[in-house]
Amino acid sequence: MSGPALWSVVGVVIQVLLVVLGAPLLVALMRQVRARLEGRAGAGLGQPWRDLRKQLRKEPIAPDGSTVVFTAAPVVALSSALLIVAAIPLITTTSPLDDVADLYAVVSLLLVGSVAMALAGIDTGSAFGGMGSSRTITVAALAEPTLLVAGFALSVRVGSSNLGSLVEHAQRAPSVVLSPATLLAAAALWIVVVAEAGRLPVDNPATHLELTMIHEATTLEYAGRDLALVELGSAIRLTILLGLWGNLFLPWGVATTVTPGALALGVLVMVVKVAVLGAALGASEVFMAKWRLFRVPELLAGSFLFGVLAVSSSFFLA
Amino acid sequence: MRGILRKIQKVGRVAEPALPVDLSGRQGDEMFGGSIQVRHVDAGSCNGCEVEITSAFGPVYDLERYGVRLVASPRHADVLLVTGPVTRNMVDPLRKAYEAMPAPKRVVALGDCARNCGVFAGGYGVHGAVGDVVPVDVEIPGCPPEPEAIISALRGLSGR
Amino acid sequence: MSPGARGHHLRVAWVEWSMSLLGLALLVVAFAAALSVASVGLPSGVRARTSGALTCLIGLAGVAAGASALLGDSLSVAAPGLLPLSSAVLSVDPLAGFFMFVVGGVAIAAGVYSVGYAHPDEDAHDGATLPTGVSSRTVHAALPLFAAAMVMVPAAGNVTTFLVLWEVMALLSLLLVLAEHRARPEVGGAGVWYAAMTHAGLVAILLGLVALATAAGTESFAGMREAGPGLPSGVRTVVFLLVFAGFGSKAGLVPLHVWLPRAHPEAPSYVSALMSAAMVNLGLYGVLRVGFDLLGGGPRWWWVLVLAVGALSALYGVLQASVATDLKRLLAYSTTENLGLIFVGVGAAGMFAADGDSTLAGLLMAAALLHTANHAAFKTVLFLGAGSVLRSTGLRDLDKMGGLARRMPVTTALFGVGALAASGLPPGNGFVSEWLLLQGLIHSLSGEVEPDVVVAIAMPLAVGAVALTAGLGVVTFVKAFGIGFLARPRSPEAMAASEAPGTLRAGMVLAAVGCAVLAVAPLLLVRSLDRVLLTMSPIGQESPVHGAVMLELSGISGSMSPVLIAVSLAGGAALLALVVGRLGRRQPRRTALVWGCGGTRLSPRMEYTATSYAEPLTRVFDDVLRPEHDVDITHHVESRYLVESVRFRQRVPDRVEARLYPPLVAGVNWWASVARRLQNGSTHRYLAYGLIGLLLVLIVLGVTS
Amino acid sequence: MSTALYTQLLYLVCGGLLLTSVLTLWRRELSALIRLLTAQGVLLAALAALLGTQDGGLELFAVAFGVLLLKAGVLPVVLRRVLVDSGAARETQPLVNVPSSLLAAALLTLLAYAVSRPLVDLDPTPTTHAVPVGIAMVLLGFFVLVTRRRALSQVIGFLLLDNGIAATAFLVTAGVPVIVELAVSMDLLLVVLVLQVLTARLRAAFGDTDIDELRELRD
Repeated sequence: MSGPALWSVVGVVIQVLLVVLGAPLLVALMRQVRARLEGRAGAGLGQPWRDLRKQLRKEPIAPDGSTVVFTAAPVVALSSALLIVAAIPLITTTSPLDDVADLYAVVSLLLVGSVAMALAGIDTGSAFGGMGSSRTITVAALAEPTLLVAGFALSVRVGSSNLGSLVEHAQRAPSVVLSPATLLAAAALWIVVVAEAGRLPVDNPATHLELTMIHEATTLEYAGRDLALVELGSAIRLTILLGLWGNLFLPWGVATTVTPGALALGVLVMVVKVAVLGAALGASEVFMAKWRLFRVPELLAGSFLFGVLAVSSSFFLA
Repeated sequence: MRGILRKIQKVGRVAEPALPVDLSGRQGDEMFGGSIQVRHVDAGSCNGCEVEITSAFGPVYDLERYGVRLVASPRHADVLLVTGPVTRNMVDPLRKAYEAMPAPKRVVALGDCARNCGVFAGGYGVHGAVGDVVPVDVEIPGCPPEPEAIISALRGLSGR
Repeated sequence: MSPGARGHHLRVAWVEWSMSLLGLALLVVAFAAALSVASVGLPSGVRARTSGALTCLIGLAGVAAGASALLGDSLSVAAPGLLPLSSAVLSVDPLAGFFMFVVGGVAIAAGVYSVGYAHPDEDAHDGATLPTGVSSRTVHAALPLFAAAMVMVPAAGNVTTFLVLWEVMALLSLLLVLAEHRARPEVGGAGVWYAAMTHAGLVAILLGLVALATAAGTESFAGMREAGPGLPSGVRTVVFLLVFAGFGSKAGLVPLHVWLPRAHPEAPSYVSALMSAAMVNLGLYGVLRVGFDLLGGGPRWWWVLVLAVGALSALYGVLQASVATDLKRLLAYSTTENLGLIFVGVGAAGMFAADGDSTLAGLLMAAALLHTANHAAFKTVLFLGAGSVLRSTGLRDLDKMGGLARRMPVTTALFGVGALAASGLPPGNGFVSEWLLLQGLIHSLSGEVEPDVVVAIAMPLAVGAVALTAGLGVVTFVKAFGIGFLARPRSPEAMAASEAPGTLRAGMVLAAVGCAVLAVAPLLLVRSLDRVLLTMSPIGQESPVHGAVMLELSGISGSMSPVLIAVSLAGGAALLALVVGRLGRRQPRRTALVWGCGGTRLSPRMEYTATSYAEPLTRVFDDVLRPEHDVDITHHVESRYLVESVRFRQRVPDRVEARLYPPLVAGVNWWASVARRLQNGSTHRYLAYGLIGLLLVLIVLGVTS
Repeated sequence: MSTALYTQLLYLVCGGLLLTSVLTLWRRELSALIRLLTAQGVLLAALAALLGTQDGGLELFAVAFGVLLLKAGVLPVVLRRVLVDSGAARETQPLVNVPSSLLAAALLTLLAYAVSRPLVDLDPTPTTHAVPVGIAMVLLGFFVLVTRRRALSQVIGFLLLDNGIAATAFLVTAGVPVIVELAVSMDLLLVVLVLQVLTARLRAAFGDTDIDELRELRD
C-alpha cells in the first residue's frame, strides 16, 4: 500500500475514532454550558460516557409483539451514521470513501437513520412510539427541500455536489465564504441542523412529557445496550451535523493533504469548531422555548426561503 | 433576551458546594458507576415529598451534578423513586412500572408514607406501604425528608 | 393485391423474422398470444397455469427481444394487408427495445404470480379469502393477450399498427380491471372512469398522430422521422400538445391521473402491477417517440411545460399518497408521483437539448429512463405484496392492518425491499436514479457563463420540488410498511393472516431480485442506454454515465458508488451486531409488555393508525388537501355531559378531480341531451335528416360549381 | 478601496437588504418589524456611502447621511410612538399565513431576478447586477401592503416599498440627487404622521387598528 493511500486510511480511522469518542463529550459540553447558565454545577464532561458504560451493562428489553425491526434499528442507525463519518470531510477531505460523500448521498444516509428509528417507533406498538415516529419523519421530510436547495446554492459555484470538493473550493477562495449566497445558505442549513438534531425550538431533548416529544418518543421503549446504541447514534448524528456545518462555512484547517502534520491540525481545528458550535447551540437553548409542532413548518418554510434566496443571489450577488 | 442575559450575570452560580457524604455505607452498587437514571412514581403522596424532590433537583442542591437524572420512561431507569402510601388504584401501575425496568434495578421508598403509610396508615383507600408491592432497597425517612437526605441516599446508589 | 402476392410477402416476412433472435422473440409473443385464445377451452385449474405460463413466456420473449434490441439488433418488417387500409409495420429500435425489456420483465413476475392468486395451493392450508371472478375464462385468456399487446406496442412501425395495438391494449386492460365486478359493485364505477379516460386519451393521440401523418404525407414512423423536423412549427406544436395530453393521461399525469386511484385498487393485484409498472411507461414511450424521435425535439417551452406538469404530478401524487389509507390507492398515487419525477427528467432533458447542451440532456434522459426501470421493478413488488395481503386478509385499509410481519414474514420482507426502493433511500434502487436526476438538475447552473433566466428560475424550483417529493415519499412508505406490517394487528382479519402460497412468493421474489440487481449494478442497464439515447436525435451522442462499480458522470464532475454504500452499510451493521452481541452474552434480551404509563388495559386499538400517522402532514398541507372530517359524539343516556363514544372519520378526496371534472361531465351530459333531442325514433324525422343533408350537398355543389 | 473589496461589501449590503425585507414577512411582533426597518435604513445608508466611495462626489455621502438620519433615526421613533398609541403588539392574523407568504417571497425574488434581467444587460457592472435586490424589495413591500391587516404593518410595508425604490435608484443610476431623495423622504415622514393620526382616529372610532374596519365607513 502506497504512502498517501495508507495515510488517507489512517486519516479516516482517526476521524471515526475522534467522532465516536468525542460525540458523547459534545453532548456533555452542551449540557454543561446550559447548566452553568442556569446557575447549576453540572454533571461534568464524563457523564454521558458513564451513562453509556452503565447502559451497556444493563438488560435490553423488547416490547411484546415487536419484530426484528425494533432490535435492528439502533444498529442500522448507528452504522449509517458511522458510514457518513467515514466518508465526509471532517478532519481530512481525502477519505477513500470520498465517492459516498456526495451531498445527496449523505442526506439520504442521514434519512436512513431517521427512518430506522421511525420504523422502530411504530414497531413498539405503543401510541407514543407511533406519535414520535410520525413527527420525526414529518419534520425530516419537510427539512429535505431546504437541505438540497441550500446544497444546490453551494454547489453552483463549485460545479460539484461532492462535500470534499465543496470544502476544498471554499478553502481556495475564502472570499466566497463572505458572499451573501453562502451566508444565506449557512442560515438555512443552521435551521435544518437544529431541526434534524432535534434541538430547541423544534424539539426539546430534555423533556419528560411524552406528548411534547418528537424524537425522544421513538426511543421510549429502548433499554440497556439498545438504549446505549441509540444515544451514541444520536450523539454522533449531532456531531456530524455540527462538524459538516462548520467545515462548509468555516473551511479552514481541514486537511487536504495527508501529512501527519495536516492531520494533527485537522483534528485540533475540528475539535475547536465543534466545541464552539456546540456551546453556542447549547447556550442559545437557554433563551428559547419549544415551539408548537405546527409552527415548525413555518420555521422550515423560512429555511427553504433562505435556500432559494441563496441560490438566486448566487446569480446576481456573486 | 437581553433581560435573561442580565439575570444570568446577576445571579451567577447558585449551586451550593458539594456536600461531604460518606460513600462507605452505600449499598454496594459498583455497576451503576456514577450514573443513575431515576423514574419517579407518586403512588398517592400528599406532594410534600414531590416539593422536596423538586428542590433536590433544583439549581441550589443540583442533584444532577452527581450523575443522577430524572427520566421519562422506566425502560431508561435504574432507580424507581416511589413516594406516598400505595393507594388501591396505584398498586397495579406501580407493579407495572417496576416490571418495565431493565435489571439490575433498585427501588427507593421516599418519605415515611412510602415506608409505613405514615399518617395515612389504615386509610380506606390505602393498600399498604411500597414494600408490600415491590421490593424496596433503600428507605429515606422523614415527612417530608430534607433534600440533603434524598441527595445522600441517591448518591449512595450512584456512588458519586 | 392478389392472394398470391400476399402469400409471397408473408413468406418474405417470415424469412426476415426468423433470422434474428429479436424476430424469433416477437414470433414467440404472437404464438403465445394465439395459444392463450385457444386455451379458453381448458378446465379452470389447468387454465390458470396455462395463462400464467403463457404470460410468463411472453414476458421472457419481451425481455429477450428488448435485450437484443438494446444490444444493437434491430428489425423492420412489413406485413401488407394484415390490417385494413394499411400494412402492419413492425420496427424495433433500441428505444422500443428498452420499453419491451421493462414491460417483459414485469410480465414475467406478474405471470408467475397470477397462477396461484385465484386458487388455494394444494400443500398449504391457506384459509385465504379467495378473490372471485379472476378465475373466469375471459380473464385467463385476456391476461397473456394484454401482456402481448403491451410488449408489441413499442414495436409498432406505423401509425395504424400503433393505434390498433394501443387500442387492443386499452380494451384488454379494461376487461381485466372489470374482472371482479360481480364481487364488488364499485368495480363498475372504476371501470367507467378508466374507460372514459383511456378513450379520451386515445382520441387525443389519434388526432395528434393523424395530424402528423397528414402533414408528413406518410404514416410510417420512418417517413415521419424524415419529415417531422421540417414541418411548420404550428403543426408541430399542435401535434405535440395533443400527443402529450393523450399519452399523459395514460402515464397518469396530473390532472389526467384520476383513473389511477380508482382503477388500481379495484383491479386484481397482478393486473394492477402490470398496469401501474408496465402500461403507464408506454405513455412515456409515446411522448419520447413522438417528441424526441418523430418531431426531433422542439422549442424550449414545450419542455418547460413537460417539466412543470411533471413537477406538479410528482408533488400532488406524493402528497395524496402520503395521506392515503387504502394501500393500493396509495400505490396508485405513488405511480403518479414517480411518473412525475420521470417527466421532470424528460422535460429538463428537452430544455437542455433545445439549448444544445447535449451532456446534461443525455444525463437527465438516462436518469429518467433508469428511474422508469426502477419504478417498474419496485412497483411490481409493492403491488404484488399488497395483493398477497389482500388475498390473505381481504384488507386494503392500512388502518386495519398491522402485525403482518410475524404472520407473513416473506411477503413483509419483500414488501420492505420494494418500500426501501420506492422511498429513494440507499441502498435501494430508487436512490440511484433520483441521485442521477438531481445531479443533472444541480449541474444545470454551474457554468462559467451566467445561466439563462428560464433555466435559472426553473432549476431551483425543480430541485425543491424533487426534494420535497423525495421527503414525502419517505413518509409515505414508512407509513405503508410500518403501519401495515409492523407492531400488533389492528383487526381480527389481520390477526388471522397467513403467508402467501408458493407461486405468489415466487412472483414477488423475481421482482425483488430485479430491484436488487438494479440497486447494486445499475450500470448494467445504464451503459446499454447509450444506444437508446442515440435514437432520440436531439439528445447527446456520448454516453452520459461511465465507470465500472462507480457511477461517474461524463462531462461534469460527479461520482457515486451504490455498491460501496450498500456493502459498507451491510458490513458496518454486521460488525456492530457482532460486537453488541458479544457484549450481550452477559445480558440476554427480555420481552416485556409495552410501557403504557402504567395503564392497565392496552389494546392494539391504541396504536397509531395510518390516518393519525399522516395527521401532521394533513394539517401542514391543509390548504391543498382540504380533508373532510366528521366527528359524531354519542352522549350518555342520562346526561348530555357524559360522552358515551366519539367517532372521528376523515376523508381526503381528490381535489383536482372534484374541481375539474364535474363541469366536464356536465358539458358532456348537455351535449348528449342535445343529441337525444335530435332522434326520437320517428322514421320520418330520420328521412327528413337525410333529405336535408341531400339538399345541403346539392346546394353546396350548385354554389361552388 | 479596491474594486474586489468594494464588490464584496456592496453584495453583502444588498444581501442584508434582501434578508431584512424577507424577515419583515416572517416576524409578527410589530416592535421586531420596526427594528428590522431601522436595520434596513442603516444598510441603505451604507449602500449610498459605498456608492459614494466609487464616484468620489460628496453628494452621495450627504444622501447617505440624510437617509441614516431619517430612516434609521426619525421614522423608527415615530413608528414606536404609533406602536405605543395603537397598543397592538402583534400582527394578529395576516390574510396569507406565514409559511405561504414565505414561499411567495421566494417566488417574488425569483420574479424580480427575471424582470430585472434586461435592465442588468444594459450595462453589466457589479452595481447593476444587484438591481434585482431593489426590485425584490419593492415587490415584497407591495406584498406586505396587500396581506397585512394592522395599519402599522401597512405603514411598514409602505416604508419597505420606499426603501426598495431608493435602493433601485441607487443601484441603477448610482444615486439620485440629494434633493429628490430628501423630498421623497419628507413625503414619507408626512405619510407616516398622517397614518399615525389615522391610527389614533381608527382606534378612537373602532377601538382597533384593523383597517378592514374601514369598510364600515362606506355606509
